[in-house]
Amino acid sequence: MKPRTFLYFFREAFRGLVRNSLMSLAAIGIITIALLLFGLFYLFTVNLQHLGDLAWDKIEIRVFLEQNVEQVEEIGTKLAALPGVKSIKFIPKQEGAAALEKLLGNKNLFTEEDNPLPHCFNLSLTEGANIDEISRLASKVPGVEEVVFGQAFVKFLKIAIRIGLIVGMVFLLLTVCAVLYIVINTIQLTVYARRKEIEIMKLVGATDAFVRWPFLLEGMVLGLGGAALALILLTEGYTILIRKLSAYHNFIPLLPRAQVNSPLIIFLFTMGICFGAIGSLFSIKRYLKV
Amino acid sequence: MKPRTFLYFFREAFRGLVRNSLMSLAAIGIITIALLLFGLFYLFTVNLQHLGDLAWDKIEIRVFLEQNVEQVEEIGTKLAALPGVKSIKFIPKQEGAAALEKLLGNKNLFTEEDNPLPHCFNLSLTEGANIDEISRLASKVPGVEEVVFGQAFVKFLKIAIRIGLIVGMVFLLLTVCAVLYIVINTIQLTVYARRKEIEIMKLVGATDAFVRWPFLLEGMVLGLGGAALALILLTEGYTILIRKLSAYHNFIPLLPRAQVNSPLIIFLFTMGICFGAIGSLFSIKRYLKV
Amino acid sequence: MILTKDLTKIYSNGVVALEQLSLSVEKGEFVFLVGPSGAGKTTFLNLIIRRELPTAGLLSVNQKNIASLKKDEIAFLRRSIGVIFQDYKLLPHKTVYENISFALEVIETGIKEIKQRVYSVLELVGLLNKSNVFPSELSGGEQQRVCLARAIVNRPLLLLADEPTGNLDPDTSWEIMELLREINKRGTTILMATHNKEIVDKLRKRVIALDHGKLIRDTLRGGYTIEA
Amino acid sequence: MILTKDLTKIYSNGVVALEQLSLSVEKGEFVFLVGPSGAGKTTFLNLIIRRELPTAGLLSVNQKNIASLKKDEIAFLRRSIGVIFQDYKLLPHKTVYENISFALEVIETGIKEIKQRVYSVLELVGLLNKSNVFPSELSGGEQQRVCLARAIVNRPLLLLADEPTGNLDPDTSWEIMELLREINKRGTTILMATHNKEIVDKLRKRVIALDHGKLIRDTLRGGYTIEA
Ligand SMILES: Nc1ncnc2c1ncn2[C@@H]1O[C@H](COP(=O)(O)OP(=O)(O)OP(=O)(O)O)[C@@H](O)[C@H]1O
Ligand SMILES: Nc1ncnc2c1ncn2[C@@H]1O[C@H](COP(=O)(O)OP(=O)(O)OP(=O)(O)O)[C@@H](O)[C@H]1O
Ligand SMILES: [Mg+2]
Ligand SMILES: [Mg+2]
Repeated sequence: MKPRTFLYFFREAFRGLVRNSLMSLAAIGIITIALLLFGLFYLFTVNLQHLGDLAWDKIEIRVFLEQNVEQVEEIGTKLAALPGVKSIKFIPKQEGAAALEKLLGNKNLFTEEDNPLPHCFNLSLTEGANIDEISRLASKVPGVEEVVFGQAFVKFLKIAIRIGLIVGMVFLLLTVCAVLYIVINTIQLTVYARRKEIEIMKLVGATDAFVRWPFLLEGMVLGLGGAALALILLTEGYTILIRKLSAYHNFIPLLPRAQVNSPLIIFLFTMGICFGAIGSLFSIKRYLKV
Repeated sequence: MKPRTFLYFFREAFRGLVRNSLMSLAAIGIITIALLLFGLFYLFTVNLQHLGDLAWDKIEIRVFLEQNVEQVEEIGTKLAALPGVKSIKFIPKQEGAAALEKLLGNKNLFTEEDNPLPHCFNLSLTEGANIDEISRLASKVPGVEEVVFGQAFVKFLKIAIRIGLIVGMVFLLLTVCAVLYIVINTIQLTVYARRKEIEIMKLVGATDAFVRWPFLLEGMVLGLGGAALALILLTEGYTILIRKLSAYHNFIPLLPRAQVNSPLIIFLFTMGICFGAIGSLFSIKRYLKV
Repeated sequence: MILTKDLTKIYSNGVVALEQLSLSVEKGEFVFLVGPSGAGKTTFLNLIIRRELPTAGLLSVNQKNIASLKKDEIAFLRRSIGVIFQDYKLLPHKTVYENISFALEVIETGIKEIKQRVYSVLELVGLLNKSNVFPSELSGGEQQRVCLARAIVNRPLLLLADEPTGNLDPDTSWEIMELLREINKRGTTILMATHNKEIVDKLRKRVIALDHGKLIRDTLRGGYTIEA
Repeated sequence: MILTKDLTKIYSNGVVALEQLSLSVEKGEFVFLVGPSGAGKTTFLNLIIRRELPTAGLLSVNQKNIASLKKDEIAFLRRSIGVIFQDYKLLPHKTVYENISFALEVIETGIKEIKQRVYSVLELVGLLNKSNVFPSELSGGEQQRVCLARAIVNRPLLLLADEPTGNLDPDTSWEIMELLREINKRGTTILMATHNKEIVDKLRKRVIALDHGKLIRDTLRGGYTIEA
């Protein structure tokens, strides 16, 4: 095929879109919505993951030492060296006593000498560290009496985030399939409305490729249009959401727009254009048999 | 219009669907997917709400009494009478001491006489009770020293569920709009493919109503078909999910299928049929001007 | 039946299809509408069934001003007019039978009567054996005859025939013409746009000739051309 | 150019459209294909451009067996054949100019040549002033002439004309016939299905008559009917 024939294809595709503008708009609308849903899930999922990572930072393990242990510093070094431990903080038993007295509202419960409480280290963890493993290793360090962490809370958090992520991922995958299905079917409807044209083109002597190209380009443009619209709605909506949330609950740390922009662009355009192309090729096939 | 004309409309609608079966299937497919998304959000949201209600059950408020207080029973009665309190449980200071000793790994910390710990009541709450209000009222009961609850945890839980619900609701609303938009546009495409037919009918002397009815019914059937398919996929999928989850994590208490069935049926069919009808009426309008 | 006064139709793209046409057709007449390709014949018929609105001038059909009809009145008007469209306008997703019965369904005729009437017109146009076939499976002439059958099935007061013999062989054409004359004799007014010189010249009916949208001739027992 | 041997076409609904047709048309001939409505004329033309496949028998066009063509060969075959379809088959979303230029785009003609050629055929059929108009804005006869223009614009070896004068007035019809004769003189083989008795009788070309799918007459300088 000559290069200028491709120019012709582009012109044809463009004209086809314009002259069936009502149909084109409806198709772009449907594709936009489908991709919008995908984008929403994407944002939901990556932000949940981000939230989970941050929550990890807040988890601490408390390591209580045996009564009257002497090598406190040595133990501290060993604990700090455990894999997954970001930093340690020493809490001497005096501090612990003060905290307990405060909690119980009974100021003079312990004295310097009569303090049955142990020394304690607070370990803060790196992202995604294996808490159970760390606590097992820490409890084996000589001089360590007991390792405590808010097990119920940590379990809850882990599970909550895991469920959230699974739900997000499942929905994300479902929407990818849904988008594929919707785009293909939508383009099928637009091609169906123009099946006579395909027949006529073939009768005038056009090869399959010649008929296919403009439709292929049209399908891709419909997908592209849907992707572009969805992208604008998503990023603008996201920006507004960030602004709104930062005003009220600034403890929900959404990912900055810059960080979600490029994956969104890549995903939406890839899906829109590829699925549009697939939809065209798939739909046009049956009408080429003339 | 004669009653048998309506019979005719139904027959026409049916024939139209069958003779454009490719188009009908594509349209039903798109509508199914749209309603499926709606249904997924619905299930997600109601289950999250359910989970939130259950989580409430697990929250307890601890009410510590003053040292050596005497009217323990009286205080208990007062606490039990607070609005939002479901039940109370008395934990004498001996029990508290035993728990603390166990926690610190130091068996003989307190004696019967030398026990600086206070008596304690554990309050469990009714669903959705206002924790802050209860703890404020409880702390005013004479003889109460301090009221403690896992404030951070409760706050986290409350916020997590609230965010989850808001996200779910927002997505749910978005999908309703998306479904409306998708159904209307899909039906618009199917009507577009048959605009010539509408013109011919009008030229032969059909009134607008006469042309409209079969298309209206067709639109409703397309919506109905989509709804039925989506319903089957949703309820079957949900049943499988319940079975799978109850095998692994039986602590995630999903609502039983019977409880989500009827709202799903109502929502899906209402949306499918109504939106289908709206889409038909809306799309056919412009082609009736012949 | 049909009365026009300075009837003018200018399409939105500027084409003047009819210019100051003034004529009247009485009930029961049989009129040939002739003129070269693009003269405005189809346009005139389209105005009568109010597929198009006049740009200027007056057009009344059956005592009613076409331009001021309300929505449902248009439908009722069309039911009293049978039209053989130049491009047939058959419903592609309906069989031959259904295409014809549709014109009766529209006026809510009973099922039995529909059946009886459709089969009788199918017999008249010689297509009884094609009743369950779709238009795309018909030859050009067969489609044209289906269109004729549909136009006459509800016994209209006025029959507009746009080139009804364009795809028919001479023998079939004459059969169709006999049919139209028969219908005309029973009282139906017929307005037939045609290029068939032989038919026009033989039948010697009233001939209205258009050219470039203008009335150029209106003879009572005329031929296709002036000389004829 | 065209050679058939016992060519039979039975449509999927059981209609026997052609039965054991054996004939040959040489390069440069001008052949009229006549016969009543539904005789199988369009079917024969559709077989030649391989829109339909023969049920039995042989059909070769330009030395090539139609039934065994590959996909792209079909396209190339069609490019060497110009067709005036009975139902025109114009692309509704393309203007008159584009409808015609499309036949040249397909064979990747240069822009300049396309322009020049399209305007020259538009002039030939008398539609220069309608070049930017959509088919729906044309009269029946104008559409037919656009279809003719498209059929001849890439100077085909073989021209199939299915009722090319069905919607044309006698004068225009004769002009078109002059055009076809001119094209034929330059070497294009022409196969024209028609009901126009006057034209067939006057031109005295080879006449092939079909009836119910059977060849009933093949006379070299014939008329529309045997007696003629
Ligand atoms: N919808 C339209 N929009 C614009 N112009 C139109 C439209 N329909 C017809 N025309 C133009 O109006 C003129 C008259 O057309 P019309 O169809 O009335 O001719 P006609 O007499 O029926 O011709 P034919 O014998 O070829 O059918 C023509 O020049 C045609 O191109
Ligand atoms: N696609 C099809 N499917 C089934 N039957 C068909 C199809 N096309 C044509 N026929 C039938 O085949 C027979 C021949 O049709 P064809 O179109 O070849 O006739 P024709 O000679 O062109 O007639 P006309 O002069 O009316 O155009 C007719 O009886 C017709 O009903
Ligand atoms: Mg006309
Ligand atoms: Mg034919």
